[in-house]
Amino acid sequence: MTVQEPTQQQLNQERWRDVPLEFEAIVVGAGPAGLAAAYTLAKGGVKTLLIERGDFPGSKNVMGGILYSYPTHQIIPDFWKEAPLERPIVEQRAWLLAEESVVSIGFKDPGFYEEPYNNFSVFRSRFDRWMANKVVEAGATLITETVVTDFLFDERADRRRVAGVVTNREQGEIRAQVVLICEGANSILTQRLGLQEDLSPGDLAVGVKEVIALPKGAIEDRFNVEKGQGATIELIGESTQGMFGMGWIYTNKDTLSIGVGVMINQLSRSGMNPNTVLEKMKQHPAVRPLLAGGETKEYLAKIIPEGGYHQVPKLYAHGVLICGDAAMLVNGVHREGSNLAMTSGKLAAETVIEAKKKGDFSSVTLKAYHDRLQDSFILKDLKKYENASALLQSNPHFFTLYPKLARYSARELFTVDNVPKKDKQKKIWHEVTSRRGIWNIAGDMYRLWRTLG
Amino acid sequence: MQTLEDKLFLVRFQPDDHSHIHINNKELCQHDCPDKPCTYICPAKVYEWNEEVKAINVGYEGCLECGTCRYGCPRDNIHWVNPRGGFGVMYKFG
Amino acid sequence: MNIAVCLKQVPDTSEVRINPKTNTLMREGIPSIINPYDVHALEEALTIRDRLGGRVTVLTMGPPQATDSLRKAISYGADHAILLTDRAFAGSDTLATSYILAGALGRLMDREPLDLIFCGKQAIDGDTAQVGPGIASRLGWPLLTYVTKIDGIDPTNQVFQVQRKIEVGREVVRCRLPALVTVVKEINEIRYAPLPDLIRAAHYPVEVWTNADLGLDASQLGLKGSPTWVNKISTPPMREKGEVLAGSDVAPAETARILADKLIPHIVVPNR
Amino acid sequence: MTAKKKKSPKAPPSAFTEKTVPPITDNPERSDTKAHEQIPLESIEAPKNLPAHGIWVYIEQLQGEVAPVSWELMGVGRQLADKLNCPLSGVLLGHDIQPLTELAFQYGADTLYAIDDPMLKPYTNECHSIALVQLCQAHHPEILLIGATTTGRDLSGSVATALRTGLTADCTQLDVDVDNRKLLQTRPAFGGNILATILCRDRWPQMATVRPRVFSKPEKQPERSGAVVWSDLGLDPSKTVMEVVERILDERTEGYLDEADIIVAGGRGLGSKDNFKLVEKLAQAIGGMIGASRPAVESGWAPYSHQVGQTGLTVRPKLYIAAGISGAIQHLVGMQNSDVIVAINKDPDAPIFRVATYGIVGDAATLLPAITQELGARMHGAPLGTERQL
Repeated sequence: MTVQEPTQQQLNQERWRDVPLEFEAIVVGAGPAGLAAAYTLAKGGVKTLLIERGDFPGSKNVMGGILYSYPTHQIIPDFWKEAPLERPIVEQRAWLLAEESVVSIGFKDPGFYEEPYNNFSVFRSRFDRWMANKVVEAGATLITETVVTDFLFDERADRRRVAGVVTNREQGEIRAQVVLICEGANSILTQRLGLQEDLSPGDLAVGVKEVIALPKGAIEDRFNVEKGQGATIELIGESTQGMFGMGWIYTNKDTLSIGVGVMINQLSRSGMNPNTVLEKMKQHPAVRPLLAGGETKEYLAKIIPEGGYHQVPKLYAHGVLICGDAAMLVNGVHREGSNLAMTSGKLAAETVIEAKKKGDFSSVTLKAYHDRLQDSFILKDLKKYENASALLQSNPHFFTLYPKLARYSARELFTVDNVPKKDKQKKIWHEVTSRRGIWNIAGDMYRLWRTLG
Repeated sequence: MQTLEDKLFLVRFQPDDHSHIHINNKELCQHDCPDKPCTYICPAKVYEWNEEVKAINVGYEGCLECGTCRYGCPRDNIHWVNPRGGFGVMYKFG
Repeated sequence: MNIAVCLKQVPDTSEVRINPKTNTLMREGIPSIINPYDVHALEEALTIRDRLGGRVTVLTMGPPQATDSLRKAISYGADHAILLTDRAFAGSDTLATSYILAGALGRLMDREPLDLIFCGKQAIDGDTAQVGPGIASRLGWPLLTYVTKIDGIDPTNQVFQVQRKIEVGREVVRCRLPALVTVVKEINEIRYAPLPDLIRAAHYPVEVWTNADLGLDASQLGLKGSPTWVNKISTPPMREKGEVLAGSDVAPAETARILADKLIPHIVVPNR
Repeated sequence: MTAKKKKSPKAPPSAFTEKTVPPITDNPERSDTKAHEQIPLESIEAPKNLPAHGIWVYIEQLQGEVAPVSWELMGVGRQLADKLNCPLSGVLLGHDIQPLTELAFQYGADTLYAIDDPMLKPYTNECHSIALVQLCQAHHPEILLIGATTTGRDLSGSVATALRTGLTADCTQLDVDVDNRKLLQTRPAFGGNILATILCRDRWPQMATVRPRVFSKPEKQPERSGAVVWSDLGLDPSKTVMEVVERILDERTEGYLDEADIIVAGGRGLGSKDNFKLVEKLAQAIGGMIGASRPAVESGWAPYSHQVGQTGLTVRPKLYIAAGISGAIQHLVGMQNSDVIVAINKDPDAPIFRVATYGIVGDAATLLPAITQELGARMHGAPLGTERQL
């Protein structure tokens, strides 16, 4: 070459002259928690960087498929007017599956088809992409395809403060006053900070899901809903092959989301693949007709933190806050997760906004996040069900015997065979108590009531 | 019944040219792990026991990035990190 | 060296699959990406800039959503990005597209001289490989297609040398600057951009040009300016269900004979 | 950002060499001329309103060898010409091309338009596009067919733009609508998943490029002959801006896997590196290239540049032979669009059989030598309708 070459560094310096490499807040992960946090921060005037590892926000995100209206509305008012949603849910059913039968209870209210709605079926990939645009419009900086691998620390004499993040790219260090970890259930960074102890396979469930295409009309006919309305079914019992867990079927516009989640430790013992569990559920006589003729569009998997209240990590430290699945904020009993994630993101952001006012991002100030969670439904609910997981895990008959008994009882009651109803009740009672002693049942019910009631 | 292969065919992957999953100690798999749960608990069956070489084959290209293996390996023998930014699974629906 | 790179935002056709069960086209959620060959064109332009200085400007013609691809190009390290968008451009075939891009490049050259224009060898959605040659023809620039390597550039004497792929191997060509180059994937490996370029891209204000800025002849734009049009769309015949050939490794010679009967019609000597 | 992920294996480093480029040799005055002032294509008026007539086939030649696709086009051109009741002509550009002229007639041309000029000796886009544009302007062909080789694609884009006419690339079917004399050009689109039939309106010539081996080569008719219409190029050699320095011919096995016509691929089912050599032997015997599944590459049986699949290359050959490959999804997505797939595997339930045109359940290591022998003998024993060109 005959010309004077400017060094690449000089060229880069020139190009990067106005690029900010320091932010007030960094949010790691553009899932429900991170998006809610970044949105609230940006709206609150905090200079925010949101870092997502996928190609676009949503590309790595998986959930069963229900978005709760109220907490979302709290963050983005009237979101339903423009967000990509599937169907507003007007009916929720619970199915207790035994081998070939189903005992069903449900609640349907057309009032849920009106603003402000109760909940919607959604696809995370589409919803999160939309919400990320909102976050950017609100003023946050979003970068994708970048993995946060570590933290920057400020070491002072008396304390160690998180002072930014390290990414897997060249020149990949960015500084910030505070980092919000919204990395999801694979809580690698949370563990790196020592805030979460190593989790056991009894604290986590693996969920697998399929998206199955069906014509709109077929969905409405099969689920007995009006045009545009949606229904959900939660399935317990045989749906998980007797393991601790739950299945679900949600109606989308022209697809169904069908999935099943089981505890990893139980799955390990069963020797089964999660897809096998799902396939068996799909073959159940009560489920199969709902899916008939459908075409699978996608297969997904995610782990669900089921550790509950006891496994919630330390939620804050100097310069850092943990939200959403990374903080184990999942209500396993009510199948709620994304709403806890969003609300925790919002509360974390509000804490940061206050900390910014004070100019103090130490754990003393950030502890307010923990207090907010404690005062909110999030930790109250988790506390309420703190023993549910342990109870259900240590009593497998909730998933094996009771569905069978329910089936037996219902079958007896509904079979018209000229046996007097009183005799039937006696027969049922006899069968039930012979399978599990009366005192055991009473004990189960009492504990269940204490735990869930 | 729909096979897992059929389903994985529907998923969009952008695999990196190197694996984000590593088995720490092959000896452990061979000698101290009779059940090898990774070979069945993984929703994408990324892990496969290779009897010829007495080691687990890791088909990282089909990893759904759920993390079940991280917690399900009884010997804590799987080193799993997030794939490089922009690589790995890309869900269409989510 | 000032370099322009023409990009196209395309659906990722590698994600289009035929569902093996239903034999239907799966198009859901197919993302838009930068045409993969164009990313290599960009990479080559960036490499030259990093070595010789200058600016890399990326251009694309497309709907406003194509801004995503331009921003992505910025995140790789491009200096400047221009979106060519106008309702009048919609429906352009390769002839009209090369007219618009050449017009835009001409306008860019009013602002800064260009030494090289890079394009991918073809776009994966259309596979026509016509727009690059078309632009060169319209600008009256020399054209080098299927370039696999840039051997060297002499900016002082305005000469450069490349290797290009031809049917029987490759050829080494020396050419005057300015010139238009289309590249194949083998030419380079795409960089994993440094973080500051990603942050820069996040807020980068893409420049938008409409036909009001370009002042092109309306009769040569869009459907009006496109001599080719699609008369009919059909689906190719489905792959026939496989045939399991009789015989096995018990009688290898016999199996080989049966297979050879089937295959001989398909085996041809390479066409040069 | 998909592009960066599907990167080509073992690509050379991006940076070009430091060596100074020598000046273009035979042309000392060139340094103060601007390239874009040199090429007169832009000044050419498209022959819009002139009566266009006849079908032309561009006869691509390199060092006296004609690309077989040119004769294939002569075959389909004949059919179209008969339908339209018009002459079929060849176009031949080059230097010392006289010996090739009679071949054009023997393969079906009624007329041959030719330019013989030293400046056309090595193909350059610059001179050949000017030459072809000049001929089109002088004689107004109605249809111009060009082989979709790298050269044909390089040339056709320049010529079509200069003539302001439409061009359809990579056609797989050609027909004509006799009533309005339109060329019906059918080509795959959207990654080969649909077929589009494209027409060109109000511009001539109607230009199409056609992939090699889509049409069969016509029988040579030694008795046929016709008239050659010679023209002059009339270009000033001092005004060219491009020069071919060197042409390096490749061995076929060192080509581009993703553009190979025949691929023989091996997988872990072969059992050993020695058995993988059987794949190489078959590839050699039938003029194919070697492919490999990821496990085979990881076992060190084949280099990464031969890996087919999600983490390797996506290929689309005419024939793909998968030996000892079970067909994990990562592999299938890389080769499922091959025209003909042969699968050889011990496991009758292997997923590879789902995409296979022909499946053989058996041990690849046992079967490959027999197949190599059989195919090798048949291919080299009898001509296959195409001469070997190299």
